[in-house]
Amino acid sequence: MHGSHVTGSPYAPHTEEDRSAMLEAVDAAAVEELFDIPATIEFDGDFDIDSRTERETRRLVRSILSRNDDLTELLGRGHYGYYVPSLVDHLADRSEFLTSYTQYQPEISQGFLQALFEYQSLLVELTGLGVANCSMYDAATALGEAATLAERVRDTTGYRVLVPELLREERRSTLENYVAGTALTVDAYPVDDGTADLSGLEEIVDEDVVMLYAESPTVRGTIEENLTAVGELAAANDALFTLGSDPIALALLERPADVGADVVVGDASVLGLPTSYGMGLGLFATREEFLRQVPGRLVGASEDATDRRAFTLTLQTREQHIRRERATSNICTNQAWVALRTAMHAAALGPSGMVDLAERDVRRARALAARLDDIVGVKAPVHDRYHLREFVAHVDQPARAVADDLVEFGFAVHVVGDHEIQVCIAGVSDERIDRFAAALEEVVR
Amino acid sequence: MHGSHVTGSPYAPHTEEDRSAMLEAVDAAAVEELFDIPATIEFDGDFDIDSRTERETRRLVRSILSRNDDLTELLGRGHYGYYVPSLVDHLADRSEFLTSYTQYQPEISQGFLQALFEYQSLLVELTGLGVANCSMYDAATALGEAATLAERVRDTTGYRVLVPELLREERRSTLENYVAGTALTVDAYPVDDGTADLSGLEEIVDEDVVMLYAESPTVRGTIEENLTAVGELAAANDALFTLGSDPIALALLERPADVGADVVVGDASVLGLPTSYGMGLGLFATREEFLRQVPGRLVGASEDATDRRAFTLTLQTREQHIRRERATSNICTNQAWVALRTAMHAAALGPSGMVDLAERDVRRARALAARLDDIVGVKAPVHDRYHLREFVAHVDQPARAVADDLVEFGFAVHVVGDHEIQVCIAGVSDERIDRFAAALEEVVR
Amino acid sequence: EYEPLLSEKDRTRVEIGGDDAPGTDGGGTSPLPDDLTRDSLELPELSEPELARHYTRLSQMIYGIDSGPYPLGSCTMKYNPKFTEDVAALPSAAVHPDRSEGSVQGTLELLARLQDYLGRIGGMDAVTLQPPAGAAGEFVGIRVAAAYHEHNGEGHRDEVIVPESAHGTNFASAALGGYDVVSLPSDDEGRVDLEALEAALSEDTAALMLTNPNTLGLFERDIEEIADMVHGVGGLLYYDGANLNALLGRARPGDMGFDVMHYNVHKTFATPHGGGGPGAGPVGVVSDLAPFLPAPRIRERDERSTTGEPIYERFDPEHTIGKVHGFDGNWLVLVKAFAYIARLGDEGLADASASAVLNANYLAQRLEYDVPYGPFHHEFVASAGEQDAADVAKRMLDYGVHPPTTKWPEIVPEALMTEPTEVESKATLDRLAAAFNAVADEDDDTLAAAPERTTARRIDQTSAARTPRLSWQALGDDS
Amino acid sequence: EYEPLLSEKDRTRVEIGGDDAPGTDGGGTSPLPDDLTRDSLELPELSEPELARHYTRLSQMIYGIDSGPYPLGSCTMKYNPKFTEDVAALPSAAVHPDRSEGSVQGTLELLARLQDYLGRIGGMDAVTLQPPAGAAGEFVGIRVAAAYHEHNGEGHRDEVIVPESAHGTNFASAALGGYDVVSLPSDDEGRVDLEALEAALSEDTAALMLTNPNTLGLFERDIEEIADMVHGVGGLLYYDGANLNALLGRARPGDMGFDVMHYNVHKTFATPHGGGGPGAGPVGVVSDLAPFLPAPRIRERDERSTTGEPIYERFDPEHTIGKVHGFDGNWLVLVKAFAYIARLGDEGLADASASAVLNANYLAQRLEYDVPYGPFHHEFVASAGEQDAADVAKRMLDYGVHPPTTKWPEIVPEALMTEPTEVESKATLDRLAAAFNAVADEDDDTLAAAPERTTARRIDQTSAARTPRLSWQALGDDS
Repeated sequence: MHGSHVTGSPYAPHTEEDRSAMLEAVDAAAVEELFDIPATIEFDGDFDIDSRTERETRRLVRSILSRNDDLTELLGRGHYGYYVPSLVDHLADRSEFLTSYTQYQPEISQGFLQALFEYQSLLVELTGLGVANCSMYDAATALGEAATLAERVRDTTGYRVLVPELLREERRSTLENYVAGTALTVDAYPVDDGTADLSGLEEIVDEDVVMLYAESPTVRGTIEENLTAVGELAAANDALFTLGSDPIALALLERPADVGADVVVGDASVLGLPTSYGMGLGLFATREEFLRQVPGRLVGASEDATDRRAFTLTLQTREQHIRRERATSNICTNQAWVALRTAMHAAALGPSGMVDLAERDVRRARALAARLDDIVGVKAPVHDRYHLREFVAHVDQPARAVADDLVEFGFAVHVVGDHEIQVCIAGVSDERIDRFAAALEEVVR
Repeated sequence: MHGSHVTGSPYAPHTEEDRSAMLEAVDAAAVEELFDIPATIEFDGDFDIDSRTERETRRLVRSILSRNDDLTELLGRGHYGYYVPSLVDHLADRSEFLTSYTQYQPEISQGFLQALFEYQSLLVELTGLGVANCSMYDAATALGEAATLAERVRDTTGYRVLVPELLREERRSTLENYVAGTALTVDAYPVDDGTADLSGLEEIVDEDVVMLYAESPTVRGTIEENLTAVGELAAANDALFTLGSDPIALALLERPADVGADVVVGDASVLGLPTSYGMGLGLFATREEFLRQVPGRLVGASEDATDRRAFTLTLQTREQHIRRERATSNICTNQAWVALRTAMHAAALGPSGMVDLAERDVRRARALAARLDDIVGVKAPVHDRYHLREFVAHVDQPARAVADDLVEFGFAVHVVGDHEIQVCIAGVSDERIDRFAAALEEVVR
Repeated sequence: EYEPLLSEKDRTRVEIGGDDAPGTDGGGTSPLPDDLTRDSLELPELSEPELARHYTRLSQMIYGIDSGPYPLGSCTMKYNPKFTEDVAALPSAAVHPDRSEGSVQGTLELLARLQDYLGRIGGMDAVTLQPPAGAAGEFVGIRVAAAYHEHNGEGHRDEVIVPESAHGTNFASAALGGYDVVSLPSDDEGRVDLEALEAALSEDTAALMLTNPNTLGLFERDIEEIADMVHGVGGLLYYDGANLNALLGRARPGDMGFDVMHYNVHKTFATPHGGGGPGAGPVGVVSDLAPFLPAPRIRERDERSTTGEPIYERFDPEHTIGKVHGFDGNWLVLVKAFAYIARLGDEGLADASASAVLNANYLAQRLEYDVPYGPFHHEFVASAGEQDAADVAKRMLDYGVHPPTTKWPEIVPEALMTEPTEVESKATLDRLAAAFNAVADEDDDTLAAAPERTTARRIDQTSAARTPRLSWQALGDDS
Repeated sequence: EYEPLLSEKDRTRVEIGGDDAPGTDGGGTSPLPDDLTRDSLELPELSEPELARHYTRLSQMIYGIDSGPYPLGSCTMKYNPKFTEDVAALPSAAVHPDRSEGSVQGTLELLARLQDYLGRIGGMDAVTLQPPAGAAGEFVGIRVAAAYHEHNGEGHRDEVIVPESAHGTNFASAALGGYDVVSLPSDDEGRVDLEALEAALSEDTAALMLTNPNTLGLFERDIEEIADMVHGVGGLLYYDGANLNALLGRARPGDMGFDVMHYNVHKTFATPHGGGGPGAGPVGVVSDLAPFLPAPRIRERDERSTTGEPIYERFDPEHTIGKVHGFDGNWLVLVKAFAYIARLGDEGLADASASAVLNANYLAQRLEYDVPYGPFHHEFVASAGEQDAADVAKRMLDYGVHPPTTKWPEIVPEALMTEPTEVESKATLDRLAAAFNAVADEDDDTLAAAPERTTARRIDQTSAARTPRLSWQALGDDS
């Protein structure tokens, strides 16, 4: 560049002239003088990272990511690729939303606070529970937080957390890390044909259980039919009943409050985010009685000095920046912007769109399963249950080989057993589903 | 949808309830009653256009446009594909800029007016002329407007508009349409080795000439070396000297005011727009003495009721909505948003970036020409002139066949003669240029 | 809050040529001889964060369609669907106009389909997409009419008739085309005065330009008779598409007897106005006029590709008037218009008009201001009566809404020309009506002092025009 | 202006199941039996234009980084380069985490490269990208330390030492990991008190968590001795990366003796804060700790593809602690961080730190408030003295700038913890200093009444907490 602008970081604006004036003001001949680092640990090497123009950088990332195959994903198991209306991108990307900090100065953050308040309200309607926080990281960490909540709020002592034996391994592992520093242990209860085995569960539940966890839909896509019974078992043993779900499922399935759920966790970003390599949004809602023990941030309504309604982060004394080691969680940075997107997507759908989406999922999954079941060498669904948006199919051939062959046809599916694949229709167009069915028929021929 | 929302246009918000209330208020049983159309001409057919979801529509457009080949374009001749910084997209797409109307209510349009004022100022600096309007459609229509301006402002009578014989055919045709309703005629003056043939020009200039037009760079990419002489010829015959150029060229080449230009036209969107199938931004600047005859909108500074500086559209009595058939132009909707983008791009580059870009263009074009000249069967550049960003190359083989073969290698070039191709390096990375040179060598082998 | 000009934040002078000019090749000098280059360039040199804040701040001082209602009569300020920006931003849309046909089949197909859509919507036989704006479309229509008459040995026709209440561009476009403009008064009901038309028509008539519904929102009920009269003297009937949003799916200009029309895609088809542009003004014509349309147009070839796909090609109409734009018009705008039409389809387009007409009628009924004439369609013109319409507009700004178009058409005293469009909800219309009515009750002093709550207060137009300051260079150092 | 809640604009109740529920298959009933579905769902049902206006209006009531300076100490509110949004929005970035390795080589390569970049920048031997935030990174560090000690038969270590001035998350993360937190006082110069450290260290010490420069902006000059002391008792040294922006290219935690660290990519590497998140908190460790990192990590395989490209694979570290996120963390944030680092490179990163430190020193020098301690690097803590720091912050809002972090660290009375970052120009720093100084001259009443010029005036925190109203359902009908 010819001008007086000093390059280096393209985002640091100093001109030579400014820099000189500033150095003079701080009485330094060079910026180096301002660093108070012992010579013995000064870094005199370099990172060997090239500086690039914006365009070169974009080209680099595009070039790297172009190595991802362009596949139609029939993948689910906790992460979904629903179509997100363009509105969401355009509005959520407004830099006031995207670049602002946590709302510690509510007077200049009313817009974000209101959006988060609306997000909390959405979850209150969906769950029927009185309190929802304004985000955790994802479903797995929200489950971990639920367990520590259970430990804090349960009246009697106890140490067992019961989870279904069919559970994403990653989710269980995260939960185990969350309870590693507590007295809690994680045990599995049996599953029968894809949903809770009630009698098996009954056998292992006792008063040492502090939390009982169930999911609907389950990791295998089935709708849990025994939620009320599970909830009653939990209540009978003074254990918290934590339900794992998501906003689309909750728009259609039994309302958690009606089945006795004490806590609802899950991934709320099924609305709001496209497929994002697992990036999510931890949904966390619970009964009002546990309010003071809730992890994460809460937005509340209040009044300003002119008595107008205004919003603010509230009950912050639960949080780490105030309560430190006695906080209800260590969470600070959360997923606020994803919560904004989820609220926007839900608003764009409206209640009719949300219910319609969930109902179409059920119908489309059912239709695909029936169609695959007609293929020789395929049985679908494996579980004789209702399914929300995905199901497991048996294939006579080795599932891994079937999945690999499907990649050649441009489709990705889960392998969930030696002869089991799992297929999800969420966000996949009817035309692609047709082509998938044809491809599978070809592959297993 | 289940809810009360009435679909139809997805962008019309009425609920059934609202619609009923509104119909009742206007005393109509149905919307149809409000239409006052004679039955004889009522349309009772349909357009046979399907309604689609947003996602389906996006898929449709993507599917159609996917039929465009993915080529590296070494194309120029008035439309360029410079890299536009991401900043421009993100800021210009803010809906306040994108969706607002012409600034007829300046009190709530200060932001756009200031941006256009800054655009005008950019052009004033680049041209050295006192007045720039805040946009015409494109270079060709701006040229047409220059001709009608010349007719209006010239002291004596006359009818001839002189343009170089080497000129984009489309530009000349547009000019001819603009003068079709006037007494003006368009004649060509000769060109010698890619730039104005001064002696040839001298021979045909007379006092019937009202406007003399030259371009730099020319359509063949050469830098016009005789601008001062052309300007003097125009002045000697009391003709307006109109120069065609663009902001990147103007950042480096002779300042129009210094060569006697009375008007500068061209495509300003070489900054601000990526390749857009010819969509442009008509640059129009002229001397202050012609201010009251300028076509198009002008933003001026003024004061508001509290004496603070404020901006407003001004001198509107020149325009069609006031002056009707005596307006200086029929233009109403212009290219304001593109002007905003151009101003943003120029600001992102800064003067050092603009000069640097132009200088690198000159060097990169020169280097490529030299490299092509080394290929057996290729001579480049054809013209023994300085070039800004593109040049004509002679190929021994038929140019059309060479160009077609280059498409197979992923490159698009112009065919400008039986054995001439034209090649432009604007916006093309060094690595692609390398590959192009190799491809051409392969093709002409 | 005041936002400084870029030039008030920084001005950096870059010297060019000679030893002072560093270059990227390390030579330290300009690549061109000094006599071909300028001496220096002086402009602001600012960092990306500084520019992001500058333009963010500027955007905050603009009222856009996402800010609230925008009921500018004849401007059809609709909501601009966000997704249309996404399709226009597709990398595959970024192609050069000089590409060979074979390598831009996608672009040609989209253009051909849009030509076809527009033809069906307007009842026209052939469409050009080249005109970059409505006025440019008018000019094309005028040029096509001229070429048509010329071709038929009727080059002597030198008059174009335009109703007094027409858009200013009609007059200016006809004049630019070299025609004498004959102004046509309205009748007592606000429509074309047939007797006056009879008087104006002659063998010199090249065309009559009309918009329908007209700028009062009134449908020209006598349109068939008008068409007969114009055609009777050998003239052509031109349709100004500014008000097409009133008729989608209910009536088509082609069926009314119009020979040529333009479409304002930035009005009817919801492409953003961009603070004044870009728009697009495609022109449709009946088959007799098709040979005169600008070149090139797009058509599907008879044969298909080896893979069975249609093939599109450019072609020059037989008696084309040539070009009216250096390339092929405002492509990115056309992509958005195509996407909008493909999204709505028959059902959505018809509903758009129905809702637009309902909204206008509902709003008119809610106003305390007198609304003469009627029944109207998508827009109406209220009268501010004793108040100054321009002042009314300024005062409405204080109520947080955008005012209507004012003082035009002049047939209504102190006109408030109002077009809410279909995108406004009943709640918004009620809020808008409340703003109108609040202003209607206010005194002249209050109106004259308005606006009070805007970024800038009332701006001195006289000073701006008397002492033009059109660039930061013109402001001088003390500004 | 007040923006209603969505629920105040509309509430629509949708009934589910039975005959009232139309379905897309025309059956007219829900696809599930009634006992598996809820009865109804009641939420706002609004059109796209209404929503666009709602969220546009909400956005206008937020101060973002493009609004002006944002000098929150320890939060590193940098400008977020726009282009990083574009790369994160690439369709090729939208892949599912359960894809087979072979089909997501692009994603794996980007992650592997970012692991490598971060390792070099921090002087660490191995990096995990899984933690979705800084606190999550701390928790991973604590869990890794625990696993390491356990593996070495030192599972009895049950204390983590944290300086009093540390971020609250340090305490909470250690506690979540099951550790007793030992709080460490500062010495008179604001740094770690070596004697107190000596006293705190024991065979029960699992780790000492430090940030360096510390929250006062002071470099812990004795860091080598501190490292020796901690290592001497068998403890590990943890680096809180919140203040890494002070050191880029000048010093590396790994070279100072730290064993494990987290990076706040939403601070140091300019990814947007998003109103509270998402961020990402990658963790780097020295080689001894690498076997304990979360699973999976990414590595390049020895062999290359048939076309000569590197091949990447996932692998589980030998003694992995398992997962701390359901998938692989905040991918989209990681893409932006990668793009930022690749854009700046060595030169840009070093300049970012240099400019950040220069800016902090310049701003501190301009303030009338007392700035104790020093010399500081990227941030400083001024004291509001007799004024209430929280009130100072509220009043600064009236000057159109964002205030600093207040009342923390407590070592400085009425702390104003200020970090301007490198993105602010001298002109902006001068404006910010002017705001500080104007407030410094104002009386307590003025401060207590502030803010006056903001969207909302001072908000009653007590009322919010005493009567929690956390949803529109809780507001009741009269709100």
